[in-house]
Formats: sequence, C-alpha cells, structure tokens
Amino acid sequence: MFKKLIEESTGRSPWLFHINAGSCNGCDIELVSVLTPRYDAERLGFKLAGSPRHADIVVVTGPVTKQSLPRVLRTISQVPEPRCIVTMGSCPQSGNVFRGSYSVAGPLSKYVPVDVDVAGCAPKPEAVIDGLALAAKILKEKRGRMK
Amino acid sequence: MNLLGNVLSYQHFPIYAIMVLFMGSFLIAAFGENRRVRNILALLSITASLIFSLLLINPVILRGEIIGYWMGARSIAGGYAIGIALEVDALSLFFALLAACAIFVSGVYSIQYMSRDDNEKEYYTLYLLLCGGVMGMVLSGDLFNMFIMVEILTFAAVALTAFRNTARGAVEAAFKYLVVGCMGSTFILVGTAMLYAQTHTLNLAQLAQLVPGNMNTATKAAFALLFVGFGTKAFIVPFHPLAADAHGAAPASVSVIISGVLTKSGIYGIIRITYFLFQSMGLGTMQFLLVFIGSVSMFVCVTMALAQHDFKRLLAFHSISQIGYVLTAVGLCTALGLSAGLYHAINHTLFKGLLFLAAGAVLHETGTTDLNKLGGLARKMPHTTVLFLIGALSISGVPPFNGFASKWLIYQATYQKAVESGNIGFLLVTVIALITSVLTLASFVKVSHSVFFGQLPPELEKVKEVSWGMRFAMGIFALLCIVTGLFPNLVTTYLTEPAAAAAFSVQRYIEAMGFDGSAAVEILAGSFRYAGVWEPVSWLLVLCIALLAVTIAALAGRYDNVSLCRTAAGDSKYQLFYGGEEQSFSQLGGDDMFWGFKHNWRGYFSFMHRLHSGIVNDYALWAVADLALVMLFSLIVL
Amino acid sequence: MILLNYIAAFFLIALGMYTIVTKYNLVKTVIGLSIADYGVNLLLISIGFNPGGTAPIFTWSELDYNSFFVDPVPQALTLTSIVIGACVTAMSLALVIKLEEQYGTIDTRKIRRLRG
Amino acid sequence: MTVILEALRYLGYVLVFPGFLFCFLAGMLLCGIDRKLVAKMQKRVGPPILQPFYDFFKLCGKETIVPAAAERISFMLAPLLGLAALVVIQLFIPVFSFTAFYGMADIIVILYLLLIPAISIIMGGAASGSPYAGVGLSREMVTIISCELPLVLVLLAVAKTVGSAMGTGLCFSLSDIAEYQEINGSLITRISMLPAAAAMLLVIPGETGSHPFDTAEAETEICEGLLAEYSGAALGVFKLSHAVKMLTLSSLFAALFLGGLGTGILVLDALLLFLLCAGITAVSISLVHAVTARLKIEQIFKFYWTVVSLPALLSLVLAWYGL
Repeated sequence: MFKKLIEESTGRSPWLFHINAGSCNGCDIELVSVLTPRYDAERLGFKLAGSPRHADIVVVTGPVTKQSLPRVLRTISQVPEPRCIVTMGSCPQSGNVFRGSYSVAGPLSKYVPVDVDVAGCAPKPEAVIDGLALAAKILKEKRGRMK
Repeated sequence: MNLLGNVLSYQHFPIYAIMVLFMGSFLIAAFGENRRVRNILALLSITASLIFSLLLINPVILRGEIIGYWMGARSIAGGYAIGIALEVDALSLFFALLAACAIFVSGVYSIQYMSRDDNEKEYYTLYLLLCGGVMGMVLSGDLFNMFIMVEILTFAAVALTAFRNTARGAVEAAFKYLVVGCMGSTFILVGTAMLYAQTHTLNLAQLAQLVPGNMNTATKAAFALLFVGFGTKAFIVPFHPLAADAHGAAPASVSVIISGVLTKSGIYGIIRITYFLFQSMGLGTMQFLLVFIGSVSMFVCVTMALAQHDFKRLLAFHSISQIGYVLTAVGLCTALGLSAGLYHAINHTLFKGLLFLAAGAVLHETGTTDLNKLGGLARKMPHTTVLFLIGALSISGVPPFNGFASKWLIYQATYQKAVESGNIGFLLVTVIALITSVLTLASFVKVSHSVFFGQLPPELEKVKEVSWGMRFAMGIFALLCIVTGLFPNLVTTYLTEPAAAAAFSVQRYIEAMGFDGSAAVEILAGSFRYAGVWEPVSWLLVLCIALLAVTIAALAGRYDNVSLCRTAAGDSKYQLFYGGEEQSFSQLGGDDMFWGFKHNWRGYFSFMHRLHSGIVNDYALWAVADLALVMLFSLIVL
Repeated sequence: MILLNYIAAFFLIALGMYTIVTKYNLVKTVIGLSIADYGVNLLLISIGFNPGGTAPIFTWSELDYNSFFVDPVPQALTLTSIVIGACVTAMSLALVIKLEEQYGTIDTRKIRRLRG
Repeated sequence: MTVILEALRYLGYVLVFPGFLFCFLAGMLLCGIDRKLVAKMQKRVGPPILQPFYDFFKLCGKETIVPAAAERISFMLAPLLGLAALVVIQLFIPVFSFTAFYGMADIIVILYLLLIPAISIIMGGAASGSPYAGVGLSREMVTIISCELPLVLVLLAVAKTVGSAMGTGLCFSLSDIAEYQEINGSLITRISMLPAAAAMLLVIPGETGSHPFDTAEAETEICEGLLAEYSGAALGVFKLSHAVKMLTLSSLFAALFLGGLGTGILVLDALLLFLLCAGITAVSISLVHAVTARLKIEQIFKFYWTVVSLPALLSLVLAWYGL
C-alpha cells in the first residue's frame, strides 16, 4: 500500500533543479515564467528546489559548454534516485546555433541518458509544462521500477 | 582506642580536608621525582580530601550542625576570639564539596593530560597548593585566614597560568592576573585591617556579631574593599578580561579549577561579607548592587564571548557570564533566589569543567584551540564530541540538562522578586537573563560547528580520540550534569536549600562559635512557591517514547536504507554540493558566524574591543575605579 | 602621632595604585605593588600600636589585668603580609624577565597580544 | 489493570492525539492550506491542499544520500530528534481545558523546548559539512536570537497578567493560563494583551522560518542552507517538522490568547483548535508571506528587536500596571 502511495506521490510532487549549461538566458526566463501566476506550474506540484539533493527533475538549458560539462555531470550525479533529466530548448539537444563551436561539448545525450527533450528556442511555457508533466510521469514509472 | 576515636571524630574532618592537600603538595615537592610516586601522592590527597568533605555531609547538611573548630584548642578569652578557627556551616560545606569534586575530576584528568609536559612535579605541587587554598578559604572561620588562603590560591593560579610559558600569551596573562589579583588581595587585607581596628577581632562569627551594630565610615569603606577584593577573585565585571587571559593560557585541568572553583570562592567571599559580616542584604540598595553587577557581568561577558575565536578564551568569558547568573540570583536575597544561585554554581562547575576538559582534549590532540583552524573533529573524536555536546547543551540551558533546571529557578526568582517588590527593574533582569541564555546557545553553536562539525581540515586527518583516562574524567562531569539536571528536587532539597537556609541564619552561625548572636540582623528569606512546573524525568520519559515511536516508524519506512560512499576515492555523487564545483576544503570560520547579529551591534562590539585593550594599566585602572565607585556607593547607602 | 601613620599608610597605598595605573614600565608596576604593600604593612602595625605599651611577650604568671602592651595580632599579620609581599615581588620579577625574553620589551603598551 | 489502562491512555496521547497522528495530519494540512492561500492571494490556482502529503511520501520513496564528508550518525539522527521534540511540545500545550500531560511543563520550559528542534536542525546541517549549511546555521541562529526577545516579552506579559489576576503574582503554568481563560474569557479580549498578540503573530513566521524570515533556508542564495545536503526520507522528516512547528506555534498562540473557547468535548475541541490554527496561520504566515519579499538577515534582527519587541514591551508594561 505504501509503495503505491509513494509511487502516486512521486508523480504529483516533482521538484525541479535548474542547471544553466551556457544558456543565453532565454530558456531560464521561460522556465521561471512557468511558475508565475499565469501558468502556475505549482498546481501540478512543481517547485524549484535550491539544491540537487532535493530535486527529482533536472532541467538543463544551454548548449553544454566544455567549461560547464563536468559541473553539469557532477551536479546530475548528486541528484538522488529516481531522477529525470529534461533538456529545455534546442541547445542541449543539438547545439542549436552554437553547434560546432570550439567551446561546445554538447549535445547532453552523449553523456547522460536524457528522459525528455523540450525543443524550441525558447520553448513556450505550455510546451515546458507539457514536457515537465511527461517527465513527472516517467519519474513515477521509474519509482515503480525501484524495489 | 579513645585517641583513634578522637582523631576520627568528624569535628576534625574540615582541617583534614585542607591539610591532606597541602601535605600532598609538600610531599610531591619533596619526593615527587618519580612519576608513579607523584601520581599516587596526588591522587591520594585529592581522594582523601573528597572523602573527608563527603563525610561531612551527614553532620552538617543532614543534621544541620555547624562545626566550630578551634585550632590548638585556643578559643575565646575575655570575650574575644584569640585562636584560629574553622567554621563549617552548610554554606561552607556546599562550596567545599563543589571544590572537592572539581579537584578530584580535574586531578584524574591531569594524570594523562599533563603527561606530555615537563616539570610535572612543579605542576602537581602548585596544583595541590591551589586546591588547598580554595578548600582552606571556604572552610575558614577567620577573615585573615581567608586572606591568606586567597593569596595562596592566587599565587598558585598565577604560577599555573604561566606554567606553559612558551604558549602564546601565557606569561603575559599571568602577569596581568598577578598585578590585578594582588591589587584585589591588597584590598582584602586593607579591609580586614580596618575591620580589625574597629572590632579587635578577626573571627568571622564575632565580626558578624560586632560589625552590624557599629557601622561607621571605616567599616563601610572596609565593606567596599572586601567586596571589590573578592570580586577580583570571582572575576566579575570589570575583572573579566583577566579570566579570559588566564584561561586561554592555563592548562585545561587548571582552567577547571580556576573557573569552576576559584571564581566560586570569590562568590563565597561575597556571600560571607554581605550576608554575614555586614548583614546588609536586607537593604534594597545592596540587592541592587549585586544584581546590577551580576546582570552586567552576564550580558557583557556573553557578548564578548560571541566575538572570540579561541576555544578556551570563549569558555572563559562564558564562565564569567555564568558567574553573573549566580551573583544575580544571590543578590535577590530570597530563599528561592539564593537556592537557585547556588544550584547554578554547582551546575556551572560541572558543565564548565566538562567544557574545559573537552577543550583540553582538543588541544591535546590537535595542538590548537583556534576556532578558525579546527573543524570536523566529530568523526575523529566521537566520544569527546558527545561529551562536549552535553556540556554545551547544559550551559545553554537546554532541557533536560542541569543548566536549564537552575536557570529556570533563576528566572522564577527574578520575576518573583520583581512582582513582590513591585520593582520593574528586576523584570529587566529576567529578560536579560533569558537573552543571555540564547546568546550562550549561539556561541556554543559556533563552537560545535567550528570544532566538531563542519569540515575536517586536511592537516587534522591524523587526529585520534583522547585516552581513556581523560574520557573517564569528562564522563564523570557529563554524568553529573545529567543527574543534577534530571533530579532538581534532590539537589535543591539536599544541597542548595540547606546552604541557602544557612545563609539566612546568621544568629546560629554566630552562636555556634560561642558568641552572643541575639543582636544579629535577621534577613528574611520569605517563603516561596514555584510559579511554574518542570518535571524533567517525566519529560524525558515522554521524549524517549516519542523518539522511540519516531524511530520505529522511520525504521519501518526503511529510513536507515541510506546510500553511503563505499569507494575510497570519492564518487562525485557523495561529494558535497559546491554549486557544481569539485569539493574542496572550505569551512566557515568562527569569526564569520552571526554576522547579522554582530553587524547590528557593530558599534557596541568595536567599543568593547577598544575597551579590552590588553594593557595592564587599564585593567588596574578599572580595579581602582570599581573600588572608588563601590566605596562611594557603600558610604552613601550602607 | 598615630594619625600621621594612618595618613602615611593610605598615602603609600594610593601612591602604589597610582604607580600601577600610570606607569608603563613593568618594573615600575612591580615597584607600585611593593609600595602599596608597604602601605598596608604600615597600616597594620599602626592599628596594633598602643602608645606606651610594652612588647607582648609574657609568661602566664606575669600576665594580669594591669599589663599594658601593644596588640600582638597585627604584628603577626604584618609578618605574614611582609612574606606575601616578598613572594609577590619575586614572582612578578620572574614573570617580567620571562616577558622581556618573549616580547623584547618591558613596555606594557606593547605587551598586549591578548586583547578584545 | 488500571495502571496498564493509564499507560495505554498516555501512550494514546503520545501516538494519536495530541501526539503524532494529530501533528502529522494537522500540520501537513496547515501547510497545504498555507500554500493554497498564498497561491490564492497571488491570483494563482495553487497546489492541491494535500500537496505536503505528496511531497512527504515522495521524499520517503527517494534515495537518501549521506555525503562522504558528513558525520553520519548526527546527520541521520538530527531529523528524528527534532520531530520527536516538537511532538512532545505539542503534548504540553493545552487544548482548551484538556491537557495531555498535566503539570509537567510551563511556558519557560516551552520557550526552551522550542530551541531543541532548532538545535537539531542546526546540528544536522553542521554535521553535513557543507559550507552552505555553515552560512545557514549562522543565519538560523541569528533568527532564533531575533525571535527570542519578543517571544520572551510576550510570555512574561501573559504570565504577569494571569498571575496578578489569580492573586499569585505570576503564573508560568500553561494549564493555569488555560484554566484562567476558561473562567474569565480569552486573554485577547483584554486591551493590554492586544499588542502582545500582534507581536506573537509576527514571531510565528520567524520561529517557523517561513517567508520573509527564511534567510536560513533561502533556496535561491544559499541552496536551502542547512538542508542543502539532505535528501530523501531525512529531508521529508525535516519538512514534516516544519509543518508540525507551524501547528505547534499556532496552537501555542491559541493556548495563550484564545483560550476558553472550548466546548468540553474533545473531538470538537480538536477540530476547533485546528480551525483556529488555520486562521492564525492564514494571518501570520500566509498573509505575511504573500505581501513581503525576503529580508536580509540583519534586517530580520533589527525588525524583531524593534518593531516586534516594542508592542510586546508595551504589553508587558501595561500588564505590569494591571491594565
């Protein structure tokens, strides 16, 4: 019964940790706008956590520069299981306009398994919420698979 | 057989308790070359002293006798005391017991703590001299003998402060202590001489009979001299910088004695002169004097402690802050207040002893007491950490430890005094006491973070737990801290209330020595009832049940199923979160804590910093100014 | 006569305190302590003095109510006090030497590592 | 037989009401109501009222990581100790005429017991070894110091008012305060107690560490400060403690100022207490949260020692002169 309860709760209370991996700040602003009164992602239980130890979903923005890569990986590894990784915007998925730059190490999926990609430059808040909701669902499944 | 019975009569125990310590001191000075002989002699004499004091509990505290003991059977001739007397009432014995316990524990601790120092023979000689001085002072029935014992203990304390004379500031601290301490002793001697000139006696009981009826300018001045003189021994404001200097430099086992026992003997002296010799505590102004100095001591010293970054120096300031509590409570002149103050005196000896020993353990293993250089020792010294935390929580007044029990009584006493006397000033004292308590907690949070928690500096990787003997000594104090905290009723019934009652029965004190006490001014203690309730044992029981319930629930929810770092090299998952950077050593230094508080009071703190200039002339000036003020005060009001 | 003694005693004590408070030389501080101590000794001995009294040395048979002698107790106190004063001086001078070794100065204004 | 029954009754107090079960349910609900109310005040939909339960159970199901630099035992024990201590405080606070453990603690004891959860979170944070926790504990301690003065003044004012009315001079016992209010009506109806009640309302958010006094756990500046290294169930227990602390402080407010409203029927009283707590929380935590931005730590100190302490002091002086 508890397992069921925990699994159900996991899907309803995903806390976000946001990593800026060299982003232009466009996506960062959009992510914050998701929490504003107009879109209010909190009604789904989303909350921005201050520390990776508290997070369930890691939101990565930016093309993952060489400077930021070890920091991104280290921070992701510090998130307790079960965790979901969401890339936000086109940069972490493809490199976007920064693709091929000498300082870009991306895409992120080369280094860690990414669960959800939210494309767009920057993605609309509706799309972000949709992607996060999907991530929450994946989180729930992952929790269900844990022993 | 009769001789043996005579020798073992409890009448003689007070002098035995003093003499074994002095004998130990002489014997060690004479035959202490061998380490084992020295240790055995030291342990024997402190144990014997403890046993003699404990054996006095039955006649003095339980049966309520007052032992009047004339040395060499020279007693009274022509109505005047001509012999040297010891007089042991419950108050004296209370302080003697306190001293004997602290001396015993710190002696046990010394055996291993001092094993790395040279000149152990000199250490034990001076140490036992110090202990004997304290014992002699509190059991003495003679004002001049009190002075001599004060001189002996000041001397031994100064010498022991400078014992590790290569340590930073040790000799400097000793010199400052010597100068101001000797000024204090001079004050006591001048006061004694002036009293003698007026009454032609030095016996405390007879002085108590003669002085209050014959108050004149000379006796009033003598009061101020004695008060300030004993004030320097108790290190109350404005003598607190000396305590801080001395504790910072002295070995921890000596700090235990200086803070736990020597300051108490100063308090004892103040109680003796205010309650007995001058019987002036019935005066509202005299209560004001004690309560004022006490409150200032507790507040100024706790704020000074917050600004320190040396472990032992911080503890030293706290020790004066706690003495402030004791003095405040004693100054209330109610049965509840005096009982609470004495209770706090016991507790202060216990938890401050524990804390100093913990600081000594840290110094012994790491070689430093600088809060900015330590950290994370909890993983290397787990037992010391637990013992330190017990002490820290006790001094901060966290239930169920002993500090709370006595502070709770002190708040009640001050507030009750405010209500009874209708004086709103005492209410302020209650508030100051409560705020001081939380500031104490703050500075111990600082210590526990900067020494025991936080990160371990790389150079302290090889630190080990201290030896069993030292942990055992700390354990005794910790156990006593818990016991006196859990059973406040036992402590008040069997220790502090008899002692407080003794302080209020001057007439008995005078008559016990064979003088006429009918003219003694009876200071009314008043009856009291507790305004609140506090049942530590039941509380602890409930807490344990609750904790058990939480733990069971947590274990059922697999709370213990944690992921630990199994690999040696340190997986990045188990590193601390540094905003993504790799983990590196970074410890918040002791100086950087509580910025939000210090910033608001920056004017106060910088003023205090300028005031505590470290120049011995300034401290001497404070002593003279304090004397002038108290003398003015006593000439006007007494 | 005796009044002069008292005045002198308190003057000496005050002078000693003045020396300790105002002089920045460690040795002078020690001298100040000694001066104050002498003042106390003078005070003690003056308290016990009876003009015209003899020395307080009697056997039991000699002692009666007509004996007139100076008070012996303050003399004993004075002896003790002198001994203590000597100890203070010795100890403080020893500390001064150590301080000079460690700090290279005997100026109190410079010996203030412990402050604040 | 009776002894066993008595023991069972007290065990029931500890475990069910006003102990664990009540604390858990009511605290979490309070927390949910608070979040919902703040959302409503900001014109948001807000999370469901049951959101704190979801958060708690989710955290229970997460991995608990103990950093390699942490002191493991203190790190894991601190949350449990804090929670247990809070529940014990709740047992001592009277629910109108009903007190679970009669005659065991007074308001001074409560004042100090309130420190234990704070100490345990500080010790836990310090044991983690994180520098963020170091900054956090420094701020947490300053917040405690800040709240202490007004809280002390409020408690003394209440003690004096009740004491002089009862003829004993002063009264620290919570049961006596509750009894007094049963007979003479709530203390808040007295003019002299109004400033104290206002001050107490402002102390509650500081003590619980909620917005705008949450510098110690500021997630945007110092990564949740003391909680930075906590994860999983241990974090969940801390979140639960936070919720219970809201309940404890608001029921302390109710016991001090809103006594005498009880019906005498325990179930109704419990419900009433919860409603009162929700009202107090709405005013003192949610409203303050919604209309303010986070203060700096030295502003918190200044705020509490001036703006909040003055009314409390006024109240104490009024009580002193018997108004």
